[in-house]
Amino acid sequence: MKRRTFLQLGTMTAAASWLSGCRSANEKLIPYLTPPDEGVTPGMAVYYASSCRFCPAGCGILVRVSEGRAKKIEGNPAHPLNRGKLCARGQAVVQELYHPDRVTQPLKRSGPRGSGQFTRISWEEGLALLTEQLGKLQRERATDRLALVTPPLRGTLAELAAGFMRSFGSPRHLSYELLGPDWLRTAARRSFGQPSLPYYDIAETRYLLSFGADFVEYHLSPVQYGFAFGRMRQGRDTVRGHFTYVGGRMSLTAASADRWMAARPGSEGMLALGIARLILAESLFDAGSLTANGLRADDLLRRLEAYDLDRVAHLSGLRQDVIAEVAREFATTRPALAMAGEPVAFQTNGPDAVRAVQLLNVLVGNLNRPGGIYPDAGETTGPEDSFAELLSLVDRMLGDRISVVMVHGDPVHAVPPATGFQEALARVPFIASFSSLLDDTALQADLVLPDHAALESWGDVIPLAGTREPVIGLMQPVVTPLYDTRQFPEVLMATARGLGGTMAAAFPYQSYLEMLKSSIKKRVGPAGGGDFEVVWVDLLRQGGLFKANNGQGKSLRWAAGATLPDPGEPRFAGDEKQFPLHLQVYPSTAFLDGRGAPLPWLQQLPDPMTTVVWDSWVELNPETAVWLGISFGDLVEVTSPQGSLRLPAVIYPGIRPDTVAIPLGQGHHGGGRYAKGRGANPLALVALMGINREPQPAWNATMVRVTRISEKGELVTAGNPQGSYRSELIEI
Amino acid sequence: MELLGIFRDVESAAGAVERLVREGFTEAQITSLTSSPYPDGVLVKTDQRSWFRWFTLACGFAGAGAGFLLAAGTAWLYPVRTGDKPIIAFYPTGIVTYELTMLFFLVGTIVGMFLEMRLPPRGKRLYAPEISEGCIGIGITIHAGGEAVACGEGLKPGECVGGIAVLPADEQKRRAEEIMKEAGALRMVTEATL
Amino acid sequence: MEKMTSPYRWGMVVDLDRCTGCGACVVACQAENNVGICGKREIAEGRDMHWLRIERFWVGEYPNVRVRFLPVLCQHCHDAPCEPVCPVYASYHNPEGLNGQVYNRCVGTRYCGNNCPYAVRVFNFYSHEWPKPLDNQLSPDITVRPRGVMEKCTFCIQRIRRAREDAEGEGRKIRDGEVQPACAQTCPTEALVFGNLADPRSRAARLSRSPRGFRLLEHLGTHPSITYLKGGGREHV
Amino acid sequence: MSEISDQTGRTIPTGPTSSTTKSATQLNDELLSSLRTPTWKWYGLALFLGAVVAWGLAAFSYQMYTDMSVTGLDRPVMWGVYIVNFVFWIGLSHSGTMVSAILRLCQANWRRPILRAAETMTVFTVAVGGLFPLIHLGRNWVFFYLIPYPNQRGLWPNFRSALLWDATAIFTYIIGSSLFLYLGMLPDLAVARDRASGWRLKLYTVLAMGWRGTAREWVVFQKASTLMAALIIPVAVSVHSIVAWDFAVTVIPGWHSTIFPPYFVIGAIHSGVAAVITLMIIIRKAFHLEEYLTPLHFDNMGKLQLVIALLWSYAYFVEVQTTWYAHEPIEWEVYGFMAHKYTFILLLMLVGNAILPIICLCFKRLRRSIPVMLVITLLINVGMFIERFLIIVPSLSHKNMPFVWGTYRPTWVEISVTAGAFAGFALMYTLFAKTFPMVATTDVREYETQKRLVPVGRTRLPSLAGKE
Amino acid sequence: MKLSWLIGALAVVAVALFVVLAWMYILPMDLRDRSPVQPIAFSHKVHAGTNGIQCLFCHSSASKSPVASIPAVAECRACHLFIAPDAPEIKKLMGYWDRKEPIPWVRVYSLPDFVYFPHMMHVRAGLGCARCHGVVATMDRITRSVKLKMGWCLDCHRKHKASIDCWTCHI
Repeated sequence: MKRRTFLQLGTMTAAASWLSGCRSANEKLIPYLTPPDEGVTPGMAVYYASSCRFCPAGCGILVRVSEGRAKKIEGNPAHPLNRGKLCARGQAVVQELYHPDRVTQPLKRSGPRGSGQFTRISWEEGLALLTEQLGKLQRERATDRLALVTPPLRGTLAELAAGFMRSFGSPRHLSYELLGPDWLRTAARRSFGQPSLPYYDIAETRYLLSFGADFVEYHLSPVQYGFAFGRMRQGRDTVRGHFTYVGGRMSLTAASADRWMAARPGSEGMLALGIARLILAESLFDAGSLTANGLRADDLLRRLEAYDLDRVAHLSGLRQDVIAEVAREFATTRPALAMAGEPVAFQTNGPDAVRAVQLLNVLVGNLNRPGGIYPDAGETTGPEDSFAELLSLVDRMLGDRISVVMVHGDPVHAVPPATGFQEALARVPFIASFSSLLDDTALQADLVLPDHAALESWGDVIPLAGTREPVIGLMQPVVTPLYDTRQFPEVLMATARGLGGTMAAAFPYQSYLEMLKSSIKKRVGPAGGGDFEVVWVDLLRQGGLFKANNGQGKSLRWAAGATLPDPGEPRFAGDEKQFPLHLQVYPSTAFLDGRGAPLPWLQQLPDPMTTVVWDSWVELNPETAVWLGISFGDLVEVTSPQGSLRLPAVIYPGIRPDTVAIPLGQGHHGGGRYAKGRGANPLALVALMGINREPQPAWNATMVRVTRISEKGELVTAGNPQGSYRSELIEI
Repeated sequence: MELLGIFRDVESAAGAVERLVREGFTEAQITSLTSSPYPDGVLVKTDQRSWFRWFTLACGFAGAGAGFLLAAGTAWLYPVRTGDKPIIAFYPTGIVTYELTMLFFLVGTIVGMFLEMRLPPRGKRLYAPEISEGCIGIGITIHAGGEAVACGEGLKPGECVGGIAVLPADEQKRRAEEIMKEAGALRMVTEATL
Repeated sequence: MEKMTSPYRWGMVVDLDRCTGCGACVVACQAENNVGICGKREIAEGRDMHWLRIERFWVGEYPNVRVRFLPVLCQHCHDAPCEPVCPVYASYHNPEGLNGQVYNRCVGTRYCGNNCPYAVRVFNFYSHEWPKPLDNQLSPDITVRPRGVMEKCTFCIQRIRRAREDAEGEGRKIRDGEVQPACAQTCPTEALVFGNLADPRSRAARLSRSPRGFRLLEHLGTHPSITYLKGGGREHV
Repeated sequence: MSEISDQTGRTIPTGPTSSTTKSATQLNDELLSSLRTPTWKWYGLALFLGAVVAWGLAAFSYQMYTDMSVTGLDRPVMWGVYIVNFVFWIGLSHSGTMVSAILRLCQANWRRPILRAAETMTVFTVAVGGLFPLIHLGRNWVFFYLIPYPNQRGLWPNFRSALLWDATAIFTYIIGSSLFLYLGMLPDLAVARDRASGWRLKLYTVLAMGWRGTAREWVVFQKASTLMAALIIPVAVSVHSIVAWDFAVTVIPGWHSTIFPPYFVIGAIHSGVAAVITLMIIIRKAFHLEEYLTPLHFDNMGKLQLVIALLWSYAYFVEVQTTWYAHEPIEWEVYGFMAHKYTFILLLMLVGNAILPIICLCFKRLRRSIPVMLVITLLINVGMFIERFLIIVPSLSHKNMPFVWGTYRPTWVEISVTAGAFAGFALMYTLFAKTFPMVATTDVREYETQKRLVPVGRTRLPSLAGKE
Repeated sequence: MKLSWLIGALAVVAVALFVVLAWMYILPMDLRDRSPVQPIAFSHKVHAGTNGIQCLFCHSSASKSPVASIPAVAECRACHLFIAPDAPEIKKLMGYWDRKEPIPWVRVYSLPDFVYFPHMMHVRAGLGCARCHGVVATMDRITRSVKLKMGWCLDCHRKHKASIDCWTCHI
C-alpha cells in the first residue's frame, strides 16, 4: 500500500487530528526567489503607513503586512486626525482588498443591462473601447456629451479628473455624494462669508449641544470627534463635559448624551432660535462676542421675537421648562458648543436651521476659542450645490444629450430614485464603470474597468474636515495588486494618452504616481529642502504631510450684512392624513450610505442601537407599534408618495411616536455575495422636495405610512430583544 | 479421591449426611452441592468464617492510594501552570479518591470471593447437571487411608480427620457409597466432569 | 494570588462614560483574531462568533429613555468559573493573570461556556470558511480554530507575546502602553485602557482604582481583571 | 387469600400459589423460559430496535461529519437534550442496582423475581447514559484527552472538573453494577450451563467459572453478595450526587443550588423505580411470569414509589420555595422564563411526577392494577425526562447576561440520537434477556424452598425462616 | 481446556489493551516522511560539514524571527555562480532561477499550526540548532531526528526552567 493511501485510510482519530492540525503530509516550503527588501524579516510583520479613503474623513492608517499579505488595518498614531484610532469601517477595508467577488479584469457587457452578464476582456481592448467612444465624441465635436460621475474628489485626483474633463472639453463632471456637506458650506458662506466647514473643539468644551450632528457615526470626522468626545467626558481631571442632543430619533451619538430632546423633525432650527431668544432675553449672552461679530443684542432680540418659548415648545413638541433649562445651561456653561448635523440639514429649512444653530455659537461667544468652533484648516474648496448639478445632469441625460458616462462609485444605489437618476442613466448609450465590485452601477455599465483596491493604490487623501492644521494623507500600495486591475487615475491618463493630441499633452506624466509626487512636491514647497526623493520616502513612512499649525490666519466671524437665519416651518412630502409618519433616513453606522455593505465584517457587526445584523429595518416607537398592531420583527410595508418597501420592524424606544426611521446602506442588487439582495434601500421612499421651486436635497422631509404584513420579518438581532430591557439584572 | 451422591430431596440428602457422620466421616469431608442455598446445618455444617473481606479491605486501601495518586499525583507530577493557584485541588482529590476506593472495594470483593472459592478450578471436578434441577449432591472427600485419628481441640475442621480415616481409601469409598445408596441416592458420580 | 510569580498581571479598564458603542472594537477584534465570519443564519441561531460584543440596554420609556452600552469581552477572572470545569485544562489560568484557552486541547464539552456568567465564550458550531482570497487576511500569529472548540478573547495574547519577546531581547520589562489588544488600540474614545495591573503606576492600574469603578457581576466572586467605570448619563455637569 | 407475618414482620402470602410447590425443574423451565429459541416476534422486535439504533447512529455520524450546528445548541444554551439524556439515563440506572441492593440488605423477599431485571437495567442505562457526554463533545475524535492515562503530551486531565468526577464515578458505577449483576447471576449461570448446549454451553461454562454450589461456595457467595450490596449503595448515591454537582458547582442561576445532590438522587430513584416497575410489567408479559410477579410485587413497589414521589415533591418544593422566598432577581427570572415558556411541559411534569402518583398510589386497588401502574410509571419517566430538561435548558437560556439570552429547540439529529439511545437500551435488554436468565432463578427457588410451609401447632410456618 | 481458553482470551485482551495503550500514548500520530527527497540534492554535509558554513549564514532570520527562513534562490545562485557552476544539481538550481521559479523544497520539520515556535527565542537562549535538528552537518539529505512531540518540548522547557505556560506555545 502506498503511503498516501495509508494516510487516507488512517483511523478516524488520527485523521481528525490531522484535520485540526496540518492538513497534508510534508507540505512544500517555498522560499523567496530573491531576498526580500531590507527591513523585511520573514515571519515578522511590517507596518506600512497609508490613508483611509473609505469615507471623506480620511484617517491615517497603518497596515500590517505579513508575507506579502495585508493582515490588519490600524490607526496611524502619527496622524493628527485619528491618532492611532480607527472606526469599524476603516478596519474592514482590508476585506475590500480580499473580497472574493472582486472584478479581476476588465469586463464588457454581453447581456442586457443589469443582467450581470459580462465577457472578460483585456485592458487593451477595454481602453480601446473607451477611447473609441470618447474619440467618436471628439470627432463629432460633441465633447460635452461626456459626463464623469464621481464622489467629491480632493487632492491630486480632483486635479486629474478636472484636467481630464477640461482638456476633453466637457463641463459635466458631477461630484455628488448623498451625504455631502454642501449645506454646511452653504450655511457657512451665508453666515460667515466663507464656505469652510467648521472644526468643533469638542475635547475642550464643557457643554455640547448637538442638533442632529451624529459625530460618533459619520458626521464629518467621526474618529477625530469620537476621540475628542472621550476627552470631553473623562479626559480632564475635574470637568466632565455635558452633552445634550436634539433630534427626533435617538441616534448612536444621542445615546451617549446626558439629555435627549426629541424635537419634531424640521423644528430644530426654530428650537435653536428659541434658545437664542431666551439667552438674549435673560441677558445670558456673551456681549463681547456679539460686538466682535457686529451684532446687537436688542436688535437680535427684537427680530427673534417670533420664537418665544411657547411657540417653540409647540413647534418642537418639547416641554417649555426643558427648553428653558437647556438654554440656561448652554448659556451659563463656558465654553459651550452647538453643532448641527444631517438630520437637521436634510429638511426643507435645512441651511437656515444650520445657521440658527451657528448663531447660538456666536451668542455664547465661542467662535475661534478653545472648546468652541474654528474654521476647518482643510481644503475649503468643495461642491456647495452638487445636488443642482445632479438634477441638471439628469435633465441632460433624459434629453439624450449625454452619450458617454464614466462612473466611479455607486450612484445607482446611493442616489435617491426620486431624482430620476437611475431612469436617466438607463438612456445613456455608453456607461463605463470603474468599480472593483460588480455593484449596482457596474451592473448597468457597458464596460467595467476595475479600479485597484485602496490598499493597492497610490493617492493622497485630504480629510474632509476635523483639523486645525492642513493635513494631506498619503496612500501607498501595501501589497502587489491581486488581480489585473488598474487604478482609476491611471485609466484616465491612459485614456487621455489614447485620445492623443491636447488630451495627451495635458498629462505629461508617465504614471499617476509621478503626478502625485509632483503635486505633493508642490505642497511641500521649498520647506522640505534637499532631495525630494528622501522627503517623499519620509512622508510615506509617516503616512502623509502633517504641517505645523499654519491655519491660525483663518477665523470665523459673522459676516457683515449676513441675514439672520429664518428657518421657517418645514414642508413635507405627502399628505398628513394619508401618510401620518415622518420618515427619517439615516446612514447606517456600519455601511454609511451603502459602501460598507459588501464587507462581511460590517454586515456582521451588530448595529449598535438595534443590534440587527445582515439586514435593514424600520424603527418604530413602542407606542406607534401598539397603535399599528406591530410587534418586534414583524414584516411591515412602509409606503411613501414615492414608493413602498417591505422590511422588518424594530421596536425602538428612542424615536418620536410620529417618526419612523430606516437606515441606509442595504438593498444592493450587486456588490458581491455579502451585499446582494440584503435588506432594502430606503432611498426608494424618499420624495423630492421643492419641485416647483428650487429642488432641495431634503431627504428627511418625506411622510410615510406603515402597515403590518406578516410576522415573518426574519429579523436577526445579536442581542435578545427582551433581555435588552433588563439592565437591572446586571446592575449597570 | 472424591465421591458424589445425587439425591432427589433435602430429606434424603440430609439423612445421608447424618449417616456418613455417624460412620466416622468428619463434617469437613462432606459438602453439599445445591443449586439454591440452604442454611447451614440443613445439609452440612461448614466453616462460616471467611477471609476475603480482608482482601476487599486491602483493595480498598490500594484504591484510595490509586485515587489519590490519580487526582493529586498526576497534577503534581504534570503541573499545568495555573497562575499562582494551587496545583492540587482539595475536594476533587477527595472525590476521586472516594470513587476509586469504592471501585477497588467492589472489584476486590469479587476477586476475593473467587479467590476464596478457588474458582475457576484448576482441574475437573465431580458434578452432575441434575443438581440444577433441584437434586442435591452430597460430596465426600476421601483421604488416603491409614492416617491417625485426630480431631482434637487445637485443630481446624479442615485439618481434622474422622475416625474412619484409618481404613484404606477404597474401603472408605465403598462404605460411603453404600451409605448414600441406602439413604436414597439416585446415582453416584465418580468421574470428574466439570 | 498568594505569591506573584510573574511581574505582569494584565487587566483592562472600560470607561462606560467614554464608550459610545460605535463598534470599532468589535471589528478590530474580529480582524485581529481570525474570528469567523458568521452569516445571518448563524447569528439567528445564536451562534455569533464575536469575542467582544457591545451590549445595548434600553432604560426607561420614551421620552425619558436612555441607552446604556456595555462592551463585554472575556473578563479574565482571577477566580474564573470556566477554568475548574474544563476536564482537559483547555481553559486554564495563566501566570500573568490571563484566562487561557488552548484550542487544540479543547474537546468541546462546552462546560466552560455554560459556566461563564458573562457568556463571552463562543463555540465553533460551524467550520468557518474564508472564501478565497479572503483567507489571505488571516493572521499567521493565531490558530484558525477548527469546528467544535471553544474560543474567546485572549487580550490579544499574540501581541503580548511579541511584546514580551521584544522586551526580553532588550533585557527589560514591557513598558506601560507598549502592548495593547486590538480593541483598546482602536477605540476612538479611549474607553478601553489595557495595562499591567501589577504595576501600580500603569495607566490601567491607576484607572482601576477610580471611585467610579465596578466589576461586572461582582457578587459572583469571579474577580475579573476588567474594571468598568460607571457611565455618566443622568447627572449633570 | 390469607396472609401471615414472618419473623421480620413482612407479610408473605399463603395463597394458593404457595401451597402447591413446584418442582425445581418446573421452576427452572418457567424462569429460564427467556432463554428458549427466539420467535419471529422477537426477531422482528430486535430488527426494529436495530433499525432505530442504526438511525440514531447515522444521525450521530452526520453530526460528527458536519459539525455541532446540526444540533439546536447555541451561545447561551450549550447543553441540550444530550445532557438531559445523560442525566436521565444515569438517573434511571439508580434504582436498578440500588433498589436491588437495598432490598437485598433488607431481605425483602418480594425482591427476588425482579432483581435481575433491575440490575440489568442499571448496567445498560449506565452504558447508554455514559455515552452521552461523548456524543455531545464538539470534537468526539479527541475524546482520549479526557482519559487519565500516561501519554506523550505530558498532560493529564483536570480533576477539578466535575466532568472528571463524573467519569470516575460512572466508571466505578458501571464496573460495580456489572460485577453486582454478574455476582447475582453466577448460580443462575451454573443452572443455565447445566441445561444448555452448543454455544450457550460454552458461554455459560466460561461465565459460571466452575460453580458447583458447594456449601462453602454458598457461604462465601452470600457474604460477598451482602458486601457488594452494601458497597454499591454509596457508589450509586455518589454517582448521582456527582451528576448533580455538574450543575450545582457552577455559578449559573437555577443550577447553583445545595439541594441538587439529594434532589437528583431522589429524582433518580423516582425514575428508576418507575422504570423497574415498567420493566416488571413488560417482562411479566413477555416471559409469562404472572405467577412470580404478582400484584403483591406491584403493591410493594407502588408503596416504594409513593414514598419516593412524596420525597421528590418535597425536594422540588424546597427548591422552588427557597428561590421564591429569596427572590433573587436572576434566579427568579429563570423560574419566570421556565414557567412562561414551558408551561405545558412543566404542568405535565408536575402531574406525572407528583400529583398523579401520589394520588393513585395511595390506593391499594390501583397499586395492584397493572395497567394503572404501567401508565403511572411511564408518566413518571416522561415527567423525569422533562424535569431534567427543565433544569438544564431554562437556566442556560436566561443566564446572568440578559443581552445574550436565548432559546433552545432540539433538532432532528438530537431527537434521532435520543430515539437511538432508547432503542439501543431496549435492544441490549432484549438481547440480554435472550442470552441470560432474566429472572433470578436461584433466588426465587431459594424463596420457594424457604416458604414451604410446615404445620406447627395450629398454624403453618415457613419451613426455613430467613437466615440470621 | 476451558481454563486455557480463558487464559488465551485474557492474553489476547492484554495484548490488545497494550497495543491500544501504546497507540494512545503516542497519539496523535505523525506519519510524515522523515527524510523526503528534495527537488535538488542539496547536501548539508557539504555545506555545513565540509565547508563549515554557519547555520545562521543561510538561515539568517532564525535569530530575529520566529521562522528560520530558507535562503532565496538568488542567494544560492550568488555563491554558485563561482562555486561548482557545472555540477548537475547546480544546473538544476540555475534552471529554477532562469525560469524565475522558487524551489519547491519539501518540509521536513513542521509543527501543526496551533503551535507557535519562535526560533529567535531559542537561538537567543543559546540553544544549539543540533539540539532539535540533529547533527545536520553529517546529513546529506535532511532527516528528521526528533519526534517533535509535546512531551519532548515540555521536558526541555522544564529542564531549562523555560516557561511551561500553555500560551507560550499554543494559541
